[in-house]
Amino acid sequence: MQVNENTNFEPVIVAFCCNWCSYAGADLSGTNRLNYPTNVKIIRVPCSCRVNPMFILRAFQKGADGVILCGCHPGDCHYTSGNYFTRRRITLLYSMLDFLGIERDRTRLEWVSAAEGAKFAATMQEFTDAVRKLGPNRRLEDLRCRKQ
Amino acid sequence: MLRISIDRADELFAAIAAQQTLYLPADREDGQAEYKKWEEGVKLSGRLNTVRSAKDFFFPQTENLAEFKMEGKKIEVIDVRRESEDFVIFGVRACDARSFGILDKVYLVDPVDTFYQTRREHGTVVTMACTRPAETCFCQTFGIDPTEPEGDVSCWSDGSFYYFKANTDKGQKLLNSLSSLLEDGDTATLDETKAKTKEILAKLPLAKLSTENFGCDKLNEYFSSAKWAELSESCLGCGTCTFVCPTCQCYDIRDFDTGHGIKRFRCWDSCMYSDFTKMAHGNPRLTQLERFRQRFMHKLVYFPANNNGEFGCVGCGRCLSKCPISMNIVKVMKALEEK
Amino acid sequence: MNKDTLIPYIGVVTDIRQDTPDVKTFRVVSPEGGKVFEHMPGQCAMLSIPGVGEGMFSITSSPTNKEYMEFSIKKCGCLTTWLHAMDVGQQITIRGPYGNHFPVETDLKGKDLLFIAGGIGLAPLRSVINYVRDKRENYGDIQIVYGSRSKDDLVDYQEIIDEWMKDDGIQVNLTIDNPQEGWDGHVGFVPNYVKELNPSLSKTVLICGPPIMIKFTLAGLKELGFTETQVYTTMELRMKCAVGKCGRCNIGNKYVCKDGPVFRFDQLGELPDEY
Amino acid sequence: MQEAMINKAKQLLADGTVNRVIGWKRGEFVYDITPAVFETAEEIDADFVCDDFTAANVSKYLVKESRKEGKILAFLKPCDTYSFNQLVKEHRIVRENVYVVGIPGGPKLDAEKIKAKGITGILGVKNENGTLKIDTLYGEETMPYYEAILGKCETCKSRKHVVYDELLGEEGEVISAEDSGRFDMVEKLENMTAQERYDFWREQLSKCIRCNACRNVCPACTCENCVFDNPASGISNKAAADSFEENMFHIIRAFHVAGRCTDCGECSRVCPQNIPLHLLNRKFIKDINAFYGEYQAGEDTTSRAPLNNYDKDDCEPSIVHERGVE
Repeated sequence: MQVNENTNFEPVIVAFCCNWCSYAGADLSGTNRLNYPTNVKIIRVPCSCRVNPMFILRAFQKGADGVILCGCHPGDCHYTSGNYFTRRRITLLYSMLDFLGIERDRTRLEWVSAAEGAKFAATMQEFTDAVRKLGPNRRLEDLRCRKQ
Repeated sequence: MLRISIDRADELFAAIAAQQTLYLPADREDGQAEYKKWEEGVKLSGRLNTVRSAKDFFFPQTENLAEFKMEGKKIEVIDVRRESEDFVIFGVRACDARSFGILDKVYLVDPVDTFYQTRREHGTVVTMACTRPAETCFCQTFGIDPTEPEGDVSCWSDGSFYYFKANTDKGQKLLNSLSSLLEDGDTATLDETKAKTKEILAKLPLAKLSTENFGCDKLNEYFSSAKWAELSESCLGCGTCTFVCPTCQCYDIRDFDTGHGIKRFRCWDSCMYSDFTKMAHGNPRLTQLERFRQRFMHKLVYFPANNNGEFGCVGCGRCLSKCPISMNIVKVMKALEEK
Repeated sequence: MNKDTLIPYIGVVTDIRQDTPDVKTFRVVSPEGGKVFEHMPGQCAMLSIPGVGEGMFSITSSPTNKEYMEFSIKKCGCLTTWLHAMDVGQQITIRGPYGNHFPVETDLKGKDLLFIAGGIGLAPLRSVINYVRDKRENYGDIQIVYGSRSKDDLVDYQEIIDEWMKDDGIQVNLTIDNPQEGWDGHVGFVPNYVKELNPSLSKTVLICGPPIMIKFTLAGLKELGFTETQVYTTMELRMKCAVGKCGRCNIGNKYVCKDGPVFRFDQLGELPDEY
Repeated sequence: MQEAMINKAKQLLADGTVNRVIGWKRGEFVYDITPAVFETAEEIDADFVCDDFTAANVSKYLVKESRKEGKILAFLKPCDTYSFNQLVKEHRIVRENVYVVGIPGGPKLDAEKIKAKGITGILGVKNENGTLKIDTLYGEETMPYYEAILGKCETCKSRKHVVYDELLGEEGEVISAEDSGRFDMVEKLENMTAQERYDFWREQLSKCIRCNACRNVCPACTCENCVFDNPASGISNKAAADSFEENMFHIIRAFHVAGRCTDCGECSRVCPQNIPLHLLNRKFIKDINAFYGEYQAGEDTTSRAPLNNYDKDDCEPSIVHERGVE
């Protein structure tokens, strides 16, 4: 595991959120005035299944230190079965990233429903803390994109 | 001739590396050799040649050309070129040494490619004569004598000594700086080694391969040859031959958006790739046949037409051993010659 | 280190003219004013928007114009779409001039000239036409045959009517592919029109347009008795470096960017048929 | 075997069953064979070869060849039949236009492995009771046969043909993972620390010259326009300008063939830099077997591929965090 290089390090977190559950969950945490870290940049996708493995890699390339994918709970997909496919796909991708020696705590998948504003905020807090501990993404980084 | 005992090779390399960066072929775990930066512990490979050619040092696979900052309607161009540092490449084979001359004919003619030029000016090439040519070698076809390699400094080995001869000012300068290590010695055993190598060279399976049926006057005959269809039939359209080739020099220029600016870089490209000549309105080389033909016509006909009959191949044999389907310039030459 | 040819200059777009529904003409000057570089008629420049792409375009303004350069560009791919979307004041990068040019000071001097263009093919010829108009005394009769799909697709129509048609000793023949309301000129394809016009064999021909038009026009000219040594054209292939090194625009032993883009048809005939 | 194949090919050509034969063509040396299509008995007599070096998998060529006029005869080794079947399943090969003759498989030899031993100037190679007698420019050399076999043959998964119209020689058996040991290296890596794994892959993938040989030879990679060649994809690249791009290309390539890769091993065979690319594919296969049940791509033409399928009780991605070594 990598040692934190900079004590003031603030990670960049990209959260892919499905439009129907997790994005609404994020909204709810906002309307409930729950705080979650400003490190999190949300990208709204129609379904968690829309997330191509390439999206996750590209997020890392362009400077993300951690990537989290949020979708409807299994069985609750707006499109019936999208998140079941997501689950297989992302399991395999995360396993491959782990195989290549990328820190496993940089990636995460969480099911967040539209009613779970509190869970969303807590998950983001937890994930951001975990990535902050890991330090900046160095193993899956594109050096050209690093700001001098 | 100036020489040094092979046992003292590390001293020699350390002395060169103390002045400038030294690169030499070193063995990799998988049984192949590649150029590595010399540091304590790196041993000169005993293999005939590296998988990647030495062209990387002058024409790297990717390099930044310029950077751009974009703000509103304004563009700022940042010239990122730097003068190259001095470096030495040790142990370049005769074929690769000749390939630099071929690359020069592309990159140093007007308008000069300054990226290439600065590396060429600052690089000193120390060649190493071959003693164990392989079955895939055919440098003799292109008039190269692997026992008398070109380069700034020529180097020979007889198994116990390295012998040196400077061919250029740059090479002489390098040898002068090493004078405390080098001693004068007779070349009797070296001459023996050379003679033995020459015997093997005469016996090489491709020793008889000749270029007499190739060159500028063959353009129309070979271009429209019916053989291309058969030859290119199983070509995968990959770039292996191009990228291991010491003389392939085509490149692509691309932009990369870093999120805070644009980096314009160039990288190796291959005429074997389907998008090489693709334009918005079509592609003049539609199938693999045309792309395959282009690569070999360029080396055997077009390049000589522009360069006083010099061919765009040095017979290093890399494509012979590396092509996934074992289709290569030797098979092409032999097929085209068949009536 | 000397300036490398691959590193571009900055150009500022000072005027954008919508010529046809898909062709715009861009006026480019250097940020300090004036032309970025000098050129000869038929030569090209590499224009680029960093991050979008770089492409070779022929310079459509005449070298005799000392204030600016112009480029007539048809919306076709990624880069050209971006160029069409930009506003006046936008900076672009530009490098050049590249390639050879029409032999206006040598072989064409003193000759009667026949220009044949189709569609956006007028772009490279416009540079020559205006050059020749400005040095009128050096050349003989001038005839321009220009055709397009419709009246709206005639590039530089205003300039043709306002300037070229009013010049003495210049004969302009326009044609469009299909009849159209408000058009009382000739209707028909360029190759047939050229044959109908039956130009005198003394003329030297400069031709540019879609490959299919060039092919049939050339055949027609040969029927009329023209020889290949009398006909010049200008070509285009994919380019990256524009200096004969990247290997893309290679036809036989020639590079279109360096040895071309202007070729005489007898020279083209010696090259393999791969363009 | 070569003779039986030549006779079979000539017979099928003569009786009109097929009008072409895809096989391997003799080269300049003993080892440099080229996949080729033969149209006449004369061509077959002159150049057809099937020996210890004919390792190339010809299945992918059948994507194009099976769309041409007439039927083609293909000689397929057991491993090739898996690729063939998978392509039939994906509707890439027109099955009716191919006459498949199953032939015994390897182990095949790897000339690179002989050269890596320092044996160069190879003029001839003969197998005598498990010892290779190699005639070279520098005299005769010997080495054990098993040390020169191709990486993909060392961990052979099956000697059984999953599809054929006719069989030459005897049918073999599927070899279990335990017996073939094909996941051993993957397991070894899994048991390393993350840092060790990272270092291992960095060393391997940094050798990549992006020649695309692995992609172009892969029978599972049959996209008309690869995402890495498509300028509109935003990630098209010709050369890895950064280590990230090296990783990305190989991750995405392996991912794209996950569940469809039959583990034919061609990617590693053709890699000019000897990168063990098959390990990436095998990692996916091993994970799929562990998470979603045993699955062998190409074994049949009807089952759903694991990534086109799901189960309501599938494991969560967090399983990655719970297993193995960090």
